[in-house]
Amino acid sequence: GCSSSGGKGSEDKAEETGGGKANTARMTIAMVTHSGQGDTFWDIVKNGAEVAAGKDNVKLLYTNDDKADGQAQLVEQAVNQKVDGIIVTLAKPDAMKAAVEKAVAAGIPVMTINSGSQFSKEFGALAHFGQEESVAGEAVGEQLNEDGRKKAICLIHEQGNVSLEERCAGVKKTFKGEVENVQVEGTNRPGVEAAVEAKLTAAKDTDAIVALNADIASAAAKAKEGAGSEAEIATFDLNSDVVARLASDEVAFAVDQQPYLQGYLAVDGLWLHKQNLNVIGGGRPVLTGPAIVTGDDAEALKKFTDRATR
Amino acid sequence: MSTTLTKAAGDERLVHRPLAGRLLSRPELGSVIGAIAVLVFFSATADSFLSSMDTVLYAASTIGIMAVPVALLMIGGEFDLSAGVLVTASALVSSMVSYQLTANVWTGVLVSLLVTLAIGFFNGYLLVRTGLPSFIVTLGTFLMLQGANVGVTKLVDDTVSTKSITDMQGFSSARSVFASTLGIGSWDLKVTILWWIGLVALATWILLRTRAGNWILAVGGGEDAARAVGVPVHRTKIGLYLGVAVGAWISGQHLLFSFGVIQSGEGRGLELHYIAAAVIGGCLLTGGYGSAVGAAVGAMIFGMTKQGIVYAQWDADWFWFFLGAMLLLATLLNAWVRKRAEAAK
Amino acid sequence: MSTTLTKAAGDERLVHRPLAGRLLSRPELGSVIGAIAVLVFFSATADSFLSSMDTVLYAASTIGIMAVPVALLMIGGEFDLSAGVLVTASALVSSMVSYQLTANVWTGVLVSLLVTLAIGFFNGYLLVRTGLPSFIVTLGTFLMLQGANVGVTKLVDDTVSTKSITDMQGFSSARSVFASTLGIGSWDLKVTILWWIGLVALATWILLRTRAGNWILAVGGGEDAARAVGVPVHRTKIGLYLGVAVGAWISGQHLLFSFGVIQSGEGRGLELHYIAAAVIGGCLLTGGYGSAVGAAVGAMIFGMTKQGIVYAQWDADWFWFFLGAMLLLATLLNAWVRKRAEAAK
Amino acid sequence: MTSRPTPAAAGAATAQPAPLAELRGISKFYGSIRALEGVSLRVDAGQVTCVLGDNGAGKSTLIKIIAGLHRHDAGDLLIEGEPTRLASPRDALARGIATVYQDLAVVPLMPVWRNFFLGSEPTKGAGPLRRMDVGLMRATTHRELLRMGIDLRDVDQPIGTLSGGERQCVAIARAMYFGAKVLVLDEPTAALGVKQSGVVLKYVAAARDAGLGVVLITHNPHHAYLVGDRFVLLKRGVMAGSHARSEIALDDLIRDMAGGGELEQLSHELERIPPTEAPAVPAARTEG
Amino acid sequence: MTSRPTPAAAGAATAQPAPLAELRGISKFYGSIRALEGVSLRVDAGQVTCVLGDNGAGKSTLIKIIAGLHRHDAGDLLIEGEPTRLASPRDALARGIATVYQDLAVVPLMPVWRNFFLGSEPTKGAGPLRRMDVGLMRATTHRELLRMGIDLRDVDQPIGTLSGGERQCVAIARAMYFGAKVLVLDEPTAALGVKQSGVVLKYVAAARDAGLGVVLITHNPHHAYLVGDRFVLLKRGVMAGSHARSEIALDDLIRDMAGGGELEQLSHELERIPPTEAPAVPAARTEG
Ligand SMILES: Nc1ncnc2c1ncn2[C@@H]1O[C@H](COP(=O)(O)OP(=O)(O)OP(=O)(O)O)[C@@H](O)[C@H]1O
Ligand SMILES: Nc1ncnc2c1ncn2[C@@H]1O[C@H](COP(=O)(O)OP(=O)(O)OP(=O)(O)O)[C@@H](O)[C@H]1O
Ligand SMILES: [Mg+2]
Ligand SMILES: [Mg+2]
Repeated sequence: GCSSSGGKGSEDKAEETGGGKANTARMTIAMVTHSGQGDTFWDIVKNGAEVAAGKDNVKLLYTNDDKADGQAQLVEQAVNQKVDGIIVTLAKPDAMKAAVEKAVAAGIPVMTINSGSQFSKEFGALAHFGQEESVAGEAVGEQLNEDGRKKAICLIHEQGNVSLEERCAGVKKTFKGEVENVQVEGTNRPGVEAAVEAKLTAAKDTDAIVALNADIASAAAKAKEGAGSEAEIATFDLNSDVVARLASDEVAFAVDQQPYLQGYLAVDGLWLHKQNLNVIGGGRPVLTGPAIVTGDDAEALKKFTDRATR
Repeated sequence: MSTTLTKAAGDERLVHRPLAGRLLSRPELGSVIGAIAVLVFFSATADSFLSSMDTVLYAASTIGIMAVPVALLMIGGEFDLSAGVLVTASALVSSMVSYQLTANVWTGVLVSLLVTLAIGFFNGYLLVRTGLPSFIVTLGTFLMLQGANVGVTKLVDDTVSTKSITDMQGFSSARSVFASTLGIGSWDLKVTILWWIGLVALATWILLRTRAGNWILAVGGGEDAARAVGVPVHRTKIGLYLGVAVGAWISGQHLLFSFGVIQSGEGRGLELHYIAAAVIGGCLLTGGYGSAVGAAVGAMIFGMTKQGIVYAQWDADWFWFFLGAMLLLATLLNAWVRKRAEAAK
Repeated sequence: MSTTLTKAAGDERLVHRPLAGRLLSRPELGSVIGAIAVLVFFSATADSFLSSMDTVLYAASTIGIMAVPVALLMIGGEFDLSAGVLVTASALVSSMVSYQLTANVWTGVLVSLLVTLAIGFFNGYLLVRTGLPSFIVTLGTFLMLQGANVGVTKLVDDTVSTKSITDMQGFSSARSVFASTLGIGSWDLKVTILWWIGLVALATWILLRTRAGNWILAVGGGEDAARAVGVPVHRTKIGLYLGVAVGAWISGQHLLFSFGVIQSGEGRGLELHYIAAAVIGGCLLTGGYGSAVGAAVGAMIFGMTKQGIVYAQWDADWFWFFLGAMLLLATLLNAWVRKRAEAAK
Repeated sequence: MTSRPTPAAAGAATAQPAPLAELRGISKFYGSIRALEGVSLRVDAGQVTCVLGDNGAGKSTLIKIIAGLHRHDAGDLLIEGEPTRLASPRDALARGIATVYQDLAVVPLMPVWRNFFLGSEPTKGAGPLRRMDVGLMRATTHRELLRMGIDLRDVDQPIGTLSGGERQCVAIARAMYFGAKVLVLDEPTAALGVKQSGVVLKYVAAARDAGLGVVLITHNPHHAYLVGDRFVLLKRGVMAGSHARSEIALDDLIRDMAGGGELEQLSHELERIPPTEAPAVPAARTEG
Repeated sequence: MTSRPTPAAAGAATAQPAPLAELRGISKFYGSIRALEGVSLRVDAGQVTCVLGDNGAGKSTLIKIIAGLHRHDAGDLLIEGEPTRLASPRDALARGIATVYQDLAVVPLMPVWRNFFLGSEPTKGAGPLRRMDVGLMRATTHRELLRMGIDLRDVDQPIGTLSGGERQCVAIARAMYFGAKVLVLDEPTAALGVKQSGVVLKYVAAARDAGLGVVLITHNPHHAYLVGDRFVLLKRGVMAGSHARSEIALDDLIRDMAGGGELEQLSHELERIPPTEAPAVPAARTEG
């Protein structure tokens, strides 16, 4: 039978983004990230890059590897493929150094995105679009102070991931209360839910939960319900579920670093550089965040999160 | 079960052996010792551990629902690396079908059952047709599914996670079947625990009391010998993969109906947990020996340890270290107790 | 190697069999067919594939250095789930020792060798002492190492990655040993390729020509029979784990000296790639059969496929799907060719 | 079933009913190894066909073809007169051919009773409650083994912990119990004690008398001569002779089995050594 | 090595030199199963000790204790007069005890020549170049098997693809080749053809004559009587007798092996059936 509610039938027909298309010569740009498989955040980055690529008549080669040596190899492969520009993330700067320098030496313009702004210039990249993980973390800490919270837990969903550790470290730095890290398994949401529920039961005085991505935030919200805790939930990044939960106040606020912009601007930046030798930001890092999103913004954002552009 | 027949009781070649010793020689009951040790340990070190047994049981059940069919498969001598991502695939299918067709979610649930069974059949059929080792066949499907989960979701839903179906027709009835919570006393028991117990009972029945069970033990313990006496080896193996598919379907539906949204990259790595639970519970990796109850106890040990470490509030950086050490200790203890029991009797 | 002895050549019970057929029946040469197919396929579909063979070889060598000892271990009938994180552990130890003691990095490299060997010994010793299956023992060390890697790094260095040691004494000489690049024509060959070839040659020599090799084949193919005729089963197994440790040490040092910094959370999941390379190359998961060259060819197939998909510019969302499908096809092709060869001979 | 001759008919008539199973010019290769070439054999109802031959002559290969375990590469396999290709042992079992293999007998980790009934488990109950009749299975296993002189302590013992001969007895008792039309036995008495061997030979005789066709492989010419009606000799994969019982004497059979004339000398030599030597030292060989 | 008696000494002197190996009141339990209780046995140089008994009597268990594969639970094991606990088969081999097991013979996937030398591989070269002497190993394997009447096509064949008897011959040839002081053979001739059995018995006689102590397990009383000097009878795990060759006749031995008087009848019955029946139908049993 048919569902009378929800589903595709209830979707607004989203208006097509992008109108015209540049008539400049076709160029090929490789984008190499340290994303894992099927990650919402990186999907948004990629969407931004694709829209810019479509507009600028660019062929975009997106690849990703969450292991340092794998990502470095991908950059070298891009160099071998003689692309016209490379966009790379610097989450593991030391590991990427040699590969990026090789690209620069080969005369390929490089843009860096996401974290690692302090290394961008040193490695010879043209520009950097992103947000420092620790800065974003600090923003969360400050917001929690404002909300009068005393004890927070920070959910690390991938052990040993530098960016996640930096986010928690940032929270710790500005938050006046106590912060404790909790390891959860990012690929196992029932497991996340059970672990967070356990932590909330064991440490009853916890009054804030910091999730480091949107999917973990949903699991944390369920765990909070299960444990009957009053803790407020803060999260990094957005998805439709988090936006819905923002609207219903289940999630207090989210830190958005506007990943769409990182992808979009990097591609556009390379195009501009080729066409006009422009450098966005004049060589200094361009920050795309952190922006704090609360329930008030939720209504307006819903449409975009559904399309995976916010 | 393990009483001897008729006159054998008076056989001078049989040394008397107390009940405890006999019980301990059963694969599942041996591992119970390990489970009890973990339980006692965490009850003593973690305050809220005992009172939060409902969460612990929930964590155990989400592993256990898959550990049971995976254990049967292992007893049948095969391996399934694709089990973890199959759960995600199953959830994705029902979510996408329901959403895209704007149909009652039960339609999606049924289509998902068919698709999941088809993937299980593909695994089994490829295995018996090609004679390749199951490790390589299911590694192939594991990688393919991992890619297809993301690729298809992007293709269909434009994002890497599915659209929410919480507001669709049938959702609440499906949720009550796959993801409801039953309040019993101060405990909030998840319905997955019932599914789990049901699966354990069913698998035990199959293994101990049906012809299929006899065949499973035989193809795992000696495939050539089994074939030689007329056991339908191929059908048995395909059946085992279908069993894993059913488990994945239940787990997948639980995932979908407890969260409403599915992340397409989830599930990777969980296959190892299922296999580990089965092995901790006494299943032989090489096949031919093990039990469903054992797998359930293994899942219980796994679940208790994972939760217990959090309740005990040990340093999170060392979480995996403690988990590994506890699992090893529990299994060692169990092996040691069994050896003692054998020697003492 | 596979010529028959003296008068057997004229035996009326032997059908004449052409060289090609005989070659194909060797475990490693069968899988070469699969490798050639992958090579031809990507040379045709991906422009820069052939001209970038150096990168492809590099990718294959990083898997291959571990795949070879892991293959020996598998031939010896055991499993190592901790191989992936052991690589990281090995790199972490030398980095931290050098940095914290402000010593010549070679000190760190040596200490790391000892520590890595100690962990390998721990695996092997626990296995033979307790009689637990290697799956559960190495799952334990896998989890423990995974936790300890991060835990210790955070304890010592305060972050989850180590401090850079690129400016320390001995770094450049160590780099030239473990991570240098040799320009040959237009190709930049990484030194890991040499290490890889060396390990394959060494492992082949051990397996085919030494007593230890005979024992490895025997403990994997029939542990009880081997013990009964006096093979030192325990020593052999411990030795195999030490071999894996040596491989992990080389890989770990390469990782460290090519980047100067180590991410403590990496390495998980790679053990599966090593095992897969060995299995694709014809090693039996149940032990007793396989070859080091086969494992190398398996690593080559793995490396070529991973790189080829990128060069062919296929959609990254479907990366894992293509990888799985290609691996499966290559192994199927190889199995099929072998069957044909057997039947036609 | 229709044309199956009764033992009486088989004994009385010289007109040939279709044999229960027949091999015509069978060849079998393992890769480049020729195991059998052009071997023919017929299994008649109420007759025991003995297959004799040296080690590696191809006897087991031959019976594996009748049992459906291997496919032959050339020649014809006829079952009750019809040319057939057996797809699997299950197929052969369904046509009433029960086999005791030389080295594929049992699943070591499984209890004795499960092994005994493996592949032909009796059930009770119906629908979802259909289950193995465990009581019957245990009782039958214990009884049938007792009849062969094996008094099991516990039918729940994993069969791998039985002694070699006990294990062999389980395989034989199983085949006897399920044997329908053709009984194929590959060296059944090799691991058995004197008493158990006697029981097995009695069983073979009884099966023959009940009208079954029996194929018996053995290295013991005395055993073969005791129950055999026809003796087929294999040598290095080809047929070296086929004799009815009436055409051959025990001594000739022994000589044939030992590889012919050139070997007679060896066996004589051996038979002589101990007797001549024994008297020389026995005085010294008193008990300590 | 020092006190090892030469065959001549063993034969000539009534003064007892320490036996090569001796079991005194040995017991062995597998979990709750009693396999042996209070069994004694001595292995003297230049003598063949036969262990006889029904299936499941505990014969294999007994020799596994001598071979170092199992540890006994009670009693003493003496090697050359010294009380010993063998840690492993390797230990036993180092003391010159070579064994052919009933069911633990070989590693199926390994080539024949690797199996033959497994655990005692000859090497050449020194230091890092020390390697197995593959040429010698292959040649020796082929030659030794040929001497037993097994003409292998290819010593590179995985041993699992050999026939049952061929496999057994490899195990026997290996033990014979390496046998140092004590040779333990568990049903060596069970799977062998007439010719190969003859060869093995000749080998046993030769080993005895060379001053080795031999323990032979067999179900064939003829074989046992041909070479045995002393017969130890086991019954359901306990000793049922121990006789020097001079004290027992072949017929008594057969009766003892078949389980004593109450069984005589059965064996008679069987021996009678075919002869009486055979003449009744032979005319009908002409060749087809
Ligand atoms: N590992 C084991 N666990 C339990 N019981 C065992 C084990 N091995 C042997 N047995 C039992 O011990 C008894 C003696 O076995 P053993 O193999 O020594 O007999 P055997 O005299 O060699 O018989 P056969 O002539 O059939 O080879 C048997 O009844 C057997 O069931
Ligand atoms: N799977 C196989 N692959 C290759 N060769 C084989 C295989 N099985 C058997 N052979 C060979 O075929 C020949 C016949 O073997 P088979 O087992 O039929 O002999 P057999 O007559 O039963 O001998 P035995 O009396 O020793 O049991 C042997 O020489 C053996 O080496
Ligand atoms: Mg045979
Ligand atoms: Mg025995």
